[in-house]
Amino acid sequence: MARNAEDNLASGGGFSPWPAYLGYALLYLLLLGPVVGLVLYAGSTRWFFPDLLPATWTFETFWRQLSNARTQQAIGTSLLLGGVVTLLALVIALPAARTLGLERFPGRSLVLLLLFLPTIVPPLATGMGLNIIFLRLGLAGSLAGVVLVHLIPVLPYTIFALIGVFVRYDEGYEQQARTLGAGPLRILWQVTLPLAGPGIAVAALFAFLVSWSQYVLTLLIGGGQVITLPMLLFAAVAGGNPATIAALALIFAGPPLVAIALAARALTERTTTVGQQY
Amino acid sequence: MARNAEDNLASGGGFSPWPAYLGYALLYLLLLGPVVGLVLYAGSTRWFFPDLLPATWTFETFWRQLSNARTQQAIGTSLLLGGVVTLLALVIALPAARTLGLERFPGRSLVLLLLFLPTIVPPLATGMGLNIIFLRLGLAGSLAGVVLVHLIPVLPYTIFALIGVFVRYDEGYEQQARTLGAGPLRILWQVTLPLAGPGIAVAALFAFLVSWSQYVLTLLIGGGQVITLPMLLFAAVAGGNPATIAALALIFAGPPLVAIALAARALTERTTTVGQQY
Amino acid sequence: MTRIALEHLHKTYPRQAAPALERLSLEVEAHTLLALLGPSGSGKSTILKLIAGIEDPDQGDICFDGRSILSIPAHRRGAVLMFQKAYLFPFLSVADNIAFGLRAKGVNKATIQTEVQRMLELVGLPAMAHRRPAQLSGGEQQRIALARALVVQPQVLMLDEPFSSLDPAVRQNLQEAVRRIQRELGITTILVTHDRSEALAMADQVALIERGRLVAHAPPQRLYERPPHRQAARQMGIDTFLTGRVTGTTLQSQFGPLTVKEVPSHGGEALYAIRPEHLSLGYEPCAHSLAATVQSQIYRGDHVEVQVSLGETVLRVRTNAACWSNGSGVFLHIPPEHLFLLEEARPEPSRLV
Amino acid sequence: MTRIALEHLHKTYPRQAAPALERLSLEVEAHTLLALLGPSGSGKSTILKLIAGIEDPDQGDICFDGRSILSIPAHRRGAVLMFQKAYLFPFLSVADNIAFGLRAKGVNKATIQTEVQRMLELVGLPAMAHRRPAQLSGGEQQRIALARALVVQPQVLMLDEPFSSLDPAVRQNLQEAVRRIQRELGITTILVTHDRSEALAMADQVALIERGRLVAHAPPQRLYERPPHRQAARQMGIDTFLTGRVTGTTLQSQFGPLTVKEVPSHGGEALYAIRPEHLSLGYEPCAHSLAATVQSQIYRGDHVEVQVSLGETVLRVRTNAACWSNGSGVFLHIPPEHLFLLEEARPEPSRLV
Repeated sequence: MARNAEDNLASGGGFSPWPAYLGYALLYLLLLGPVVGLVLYAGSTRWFFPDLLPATWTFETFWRQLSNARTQQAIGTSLLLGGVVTLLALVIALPAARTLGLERFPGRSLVLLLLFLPTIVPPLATGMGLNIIFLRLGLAGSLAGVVLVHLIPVLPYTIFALIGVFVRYDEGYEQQARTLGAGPLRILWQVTLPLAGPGIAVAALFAFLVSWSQYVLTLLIGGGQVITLPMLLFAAVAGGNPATIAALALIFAGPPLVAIALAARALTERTTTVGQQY
Repeated sequence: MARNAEDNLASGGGFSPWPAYLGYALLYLLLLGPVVGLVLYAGSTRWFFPDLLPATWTFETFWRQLSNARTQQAIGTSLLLGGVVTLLALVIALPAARTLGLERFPGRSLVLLLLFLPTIVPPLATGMGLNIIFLRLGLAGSLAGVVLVHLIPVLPYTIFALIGVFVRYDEGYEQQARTLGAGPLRILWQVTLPLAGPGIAVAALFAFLVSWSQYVLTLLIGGGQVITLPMLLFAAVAGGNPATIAALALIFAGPPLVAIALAARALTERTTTVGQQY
Repeated sequence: MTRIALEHLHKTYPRQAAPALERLSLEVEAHTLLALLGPSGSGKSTILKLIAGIEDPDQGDICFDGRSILSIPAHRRGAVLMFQKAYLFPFLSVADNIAFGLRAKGVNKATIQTEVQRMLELVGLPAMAHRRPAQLSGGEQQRIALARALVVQPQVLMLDEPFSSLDPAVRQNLQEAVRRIQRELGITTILVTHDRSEALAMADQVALIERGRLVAHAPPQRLYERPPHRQAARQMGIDTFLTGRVTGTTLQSQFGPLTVKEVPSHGGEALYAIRPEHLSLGYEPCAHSLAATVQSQIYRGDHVEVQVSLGETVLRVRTNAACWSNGSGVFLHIPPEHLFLLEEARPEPSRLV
Repeated sequence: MTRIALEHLHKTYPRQAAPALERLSLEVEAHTLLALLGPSGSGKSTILKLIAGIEDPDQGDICFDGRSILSIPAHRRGAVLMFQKAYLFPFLSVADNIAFGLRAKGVNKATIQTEVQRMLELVGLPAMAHRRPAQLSGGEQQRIALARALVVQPQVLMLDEPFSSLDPAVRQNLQEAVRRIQRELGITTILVTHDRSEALAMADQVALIERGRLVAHAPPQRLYERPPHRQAARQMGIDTFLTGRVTGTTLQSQFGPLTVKEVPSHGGEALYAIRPEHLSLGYEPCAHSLAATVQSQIYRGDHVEVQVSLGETVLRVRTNAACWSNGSGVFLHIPPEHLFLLEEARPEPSRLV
């Protein structure tokens, strides 16, 4: 019996995964508990202590929020912003990640770490400085300006997700396609992108999520002209009506859930085993 | 000539990395430009238009900030917080990442994506809900509570960085060590951890950076009892004295730079080629 | 040193339909080298993993010198497994790699140093102590891995295709080194390989494994010259089989009547085989020949392999010169003294209940 | 179809001190199969990459039928390279993998379908069209990769160790398939291998490559039986070399006087070699024998390799039976008719200026 315990330890290289699972489950509970509370709150008209669940139910607040023109416009802006940022981030990140993943050059690790510098410079400091520059460039208060500023926190995570693919990427597939008569564009669309598919799905998910929940930079550069969902949410929090907060939080959580579902589908339907680390 | 262009395209699988480099360089300029401006501002006593650089220099504001007891205490709290969060995150993330990296089970991709759910639930919503729970548990306003709440945004990135290692990890090294007579603990310390070294360095860096720049959750759970550097920075921004802001921003940027340098060193001094993706 | 006995070992991996090992029993005498020969996926490596303790059998027992070792954890069995990949720890120097097992045992520093140097000399790389594994060639890495395995003075040494990723010249060189050292130290050794010539050259005993079962077990020369049955004969490179009834010394084979020397003890169908190097070709018929057609010839340096067809069947004949033209009619000489009897195909062992 | 000429090819990879290829010139006749034989890292694969257009030479030229192809981009050269790894696209079915090259050419759908089916039949896997690559065995994957390469009717087919990761039985099977198809279609083919027996069995011509240079180039049988110089002889498995002055028909070798049949045309030191299978051992001296000591014997099935020492030198002798005891004194017979003259070691070609 002592030996079995030892074996389990050793087969996990000294780790047992169970404490980690428990810890993670606890975190989830802490995290989702309040959200569930909010949802219940949003749907309740009467909920008195010590009832476990609200006495009467309604989705009125939720529907009211959703049919509000201001909310609809914010949803549209947020989606457009997230979409454009995701696309741009992929276009910039793919070649960078390919180079960093495939090639070993001196100083490569340092470049990788510097990629993360943007995430540590306090956004307020950056934002204020950028605001001045963007004002001069006529980008302040415009969607284009917000897109650019979103790229700062988005790019590092996108590149990082894609490097994972290209570190294990085998250029032999492209060479094989070439000698079979495929030109550069055909190779890009029919070999490289399908092979990197799962990684691209994850990178796109990251880009969208980071952009979607951005608040400070949007506010600073958008200057009140670009209204996104997180800004409505913050306003509601300041307003203090729990039902409104809950309804907006629910709306806010929708698109990320859809994005996660899409990414999960892209990951599981692929039969590729190349560069598949996710 | 046409052929050379075609070749360059194809050898990058249809990408040329240069636009990406240019784009990234531009972003860096946008990002660091204001910071450099702030530094110059912090050090200048007299700086008039149209001089390119300040006329006279001083580090007085900077030293005043650094010798301020309140600043020193905030630095201490931030460092302690970052250190504890990093350590805890590694202990939780290592076994989880190992399982997710080495084993293929149904629903694995979904689990991976759900790991990122915590990053998308708006921190304000979470924070408020947690605040209530933590108050009941006596964790609100305590460093322990802040550590726990920091783990929510920290863990996904830590696990993600480590999965990259374990996806390419070869358990053969551990099996080899076992048949050579090494027990589970010896394998953990002398085989697994050294092999995963570079990945652990990157994961630790992530954990520290995310915790270090955390503001909203610290404020909500710390309830004004736990004062970290970002909170001083925000207060200074609200105060509006550019020299103070600049000085604090400089202090704030110091430890992340040291962390990046340490991680870069851990990456380059290792001669291991195993699981080395960074 | 140690006698190994495998008793009715049964092992099925999770999510696999077919068992990797099926009630396999096998003994390895102390001080000898046993080669496990078989195609990839036949269960050879599983046997090593079970002995090493990296995997546990579903049923059956493993004994060293008559005592079961199944309850001993892997790192205390004194059974060292060396893989196809050298698995040198990349963050340790060559000397520290070799010392790894001794440190785990708690051997003192001075002893470690002398032992490491002794092993480096044994494997022929005395000046490599301070190199990093990445600075070594593939063959050198395998030598260091061998030194690291030997330095702990294992009861049992197991080698899982340790040469198959090496260039032919390096491979032969290392085969000879392993064989010399194994004989010198007398360690009971099991070598897994899918290369017949490697098994024949290195082993005291060869065990043929197919689909998780032991097919034959004999010394190399006996196995090569007189494989007991069709499966073993195929693995030894024979593809000429003759069946039919024997009357007197005449075999009524599927290709026609042939003279045999060995006569079966019982009546009924008999199964004969002959090695390709004992067949020969000629333009004239002789006492023991069959008409055939030359299909193709493959030059292999020290011999030429001629493929001839007898009706539907294609046979390989080993000759010295490629002086035949494809499509021409020839006579295949089958010398009676080289036709040997095989056991009838054994009935399949019944599945485990 | 296509005659290939490599002219003074020179290639050094970035961050490498030694050149991968050093002014290498070589011709491949149309419709023939040339094997490039040499140790790993000798530059064999670089030659294929240069022809395919995956790499560009630093200097030199490559011509198909007399016309330089260096200015043609890789995907328009009609030179298909098949790697050791099958590189089947995992996201495509077997049929779509085979169709890949035809689609790139813009061939119409109906033609693609019939061509794919024809190729599947040619490589012996007619029912696999709808499988995924992951569902195939290693040998099947290589067959599909071959079909994918052949379906575009390449001018030149290049094979970069396509069999080396396969089991011996599968390997031989696939070697024969490739050889048969190559002869049928008459495609000019270059095969890279480090396996001597594979090169001898498959090639019309064998080119020996060492450290980026062409060492010898001849038909297999000529190369095996009469390698021109020491380097080539070593690669053909010879390790018995005799040097000395020849007076009349007597060679004053380093081991003692020996009779020779071939006599050098000039005076001075002559270099002789003999294949291991032409040496023999006996307990009695004869006219052409030297005293030696048996070191060890390796059983290899169809022969026994005996290592004997003459002073410091160890030689391999191929015999039929292992009837020698280690350490015993024997006589090594060196038949004069099998001792052949080698060219003196050629002076190193001068480095490129």
